[in-house]
Amino acid sequence: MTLRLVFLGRLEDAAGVAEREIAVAGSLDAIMAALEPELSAALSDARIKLAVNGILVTDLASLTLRDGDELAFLPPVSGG
Amino acid sequence: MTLRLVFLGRLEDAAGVAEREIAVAGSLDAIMAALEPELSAALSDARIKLAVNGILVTDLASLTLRDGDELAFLPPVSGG
Amino acid sequence: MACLVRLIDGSFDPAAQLAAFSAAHAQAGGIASFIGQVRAGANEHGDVDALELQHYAPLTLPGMEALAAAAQTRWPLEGLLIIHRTGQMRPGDPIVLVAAAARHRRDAFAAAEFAMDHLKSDSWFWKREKAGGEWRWVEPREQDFADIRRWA
Amino acid sequence: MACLVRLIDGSFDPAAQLAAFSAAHAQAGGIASFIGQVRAGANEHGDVDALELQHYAPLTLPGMEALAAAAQTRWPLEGLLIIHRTGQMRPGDPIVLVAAAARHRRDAFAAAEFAMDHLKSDSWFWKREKAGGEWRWVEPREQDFADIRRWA
Repeated sequence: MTLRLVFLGRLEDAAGVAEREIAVAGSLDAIMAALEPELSAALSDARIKLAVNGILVTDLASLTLRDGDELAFLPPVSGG
Repeated sequence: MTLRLVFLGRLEDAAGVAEREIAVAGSLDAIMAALEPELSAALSDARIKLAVNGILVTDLASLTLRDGDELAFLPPVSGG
Repeated sequence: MACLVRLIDGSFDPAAQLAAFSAAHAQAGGIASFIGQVRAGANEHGDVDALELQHYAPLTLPGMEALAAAAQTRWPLEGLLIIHRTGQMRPGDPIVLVAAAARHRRDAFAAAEFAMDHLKSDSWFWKREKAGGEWRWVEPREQDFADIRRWA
Repeated sequence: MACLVRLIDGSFDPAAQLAAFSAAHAQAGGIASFIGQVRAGANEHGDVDALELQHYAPLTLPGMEALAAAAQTRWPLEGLLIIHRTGQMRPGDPIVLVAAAARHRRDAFAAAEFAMDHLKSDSWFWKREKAGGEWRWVEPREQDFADIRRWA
């Protein structure tokens, strides 16, 4: 299936793009394995949150991904 | 000697005027004795402060008045 | 630090004043402000038609200037603006504008609130309201004294 | 209660917005507000030439609306206004305006400060600055976390 990955803040620099599509089996581990190791490492930082289709994921263990889902990787915010 | 009395806030209503001149001997007691009893009573409220020539009086006992002085009677404030 | 304290008898435009103040303090990260206006509505005697603020010239402006100086001493501010009206006002008219510019947000908020608390209960103003056709002096509120005690 | 939350990509005029908000809340005694602007000056890499705020549409505005709702629940407000910019800005440009109208001054100040603290460290914005010709992401400040813990 195809997923859309969105990289916010400094993760955009790590990814080199703001968004990209990736064709993988539907698990976060599969996504991480398919990405460049430096990017996977950046995305694995414990402070980074994940939203799927605009909903913040609170329980990664029970995450189920579907074709066409948008995954946003959200580093610590720095607003206002 | 002649003193100028200024009545602020609700004391203006008690005095009937915002300001008046009074010719008396130079003590606060002499002023109070020369005023109408209702006004004297209103001015004697412990919460009322006194300024002489624009300077707040902190020690009434050592107050010395001179001809032409302006005495302002200042009830509790209610600003902003 | 630029510090502007004004006591004015005519109307003023708080938004325009605040715009000028913001532009003058571009080096500040933020500006906290408070606009007090004559409340549209009723008191216990009926609809408030007018409000009057009396001051005593020899004390009121010097007192406001001392207040601004105290706020400057207490917080690192880039600028402080205090504008207070006197005279007769109608519902909706602005009474007071306080604005504090600072590099750090909390300093700006604290200074603005400090200035407002002192203008309310420790500055030389006397207020009366006209409601139901009659003028009545407004007594200080206990809440105002409680507010100012926070800064002791 | 009227509550207005806007996320905008273009420039805005905080003073004009505040004037309209004040006029719409004549029944409130006061309006506390905060204007955040791009600080003119230098960071450790040199003069800041530009600032960019990134957001994530599916989360940012809904998060701001939830924040406004939380402030309304917490204080008796007559009105609340939150305007936040995104995109590229220059020194002196306004970033954020928060205004809270309330009958009681302290409620207005508390709500405005609460909203600002949450916009700073608990809202979906990412900031980068261009200084010395190079863009760098700004990390959250420890002070911002300390600020928000006050409301827990």
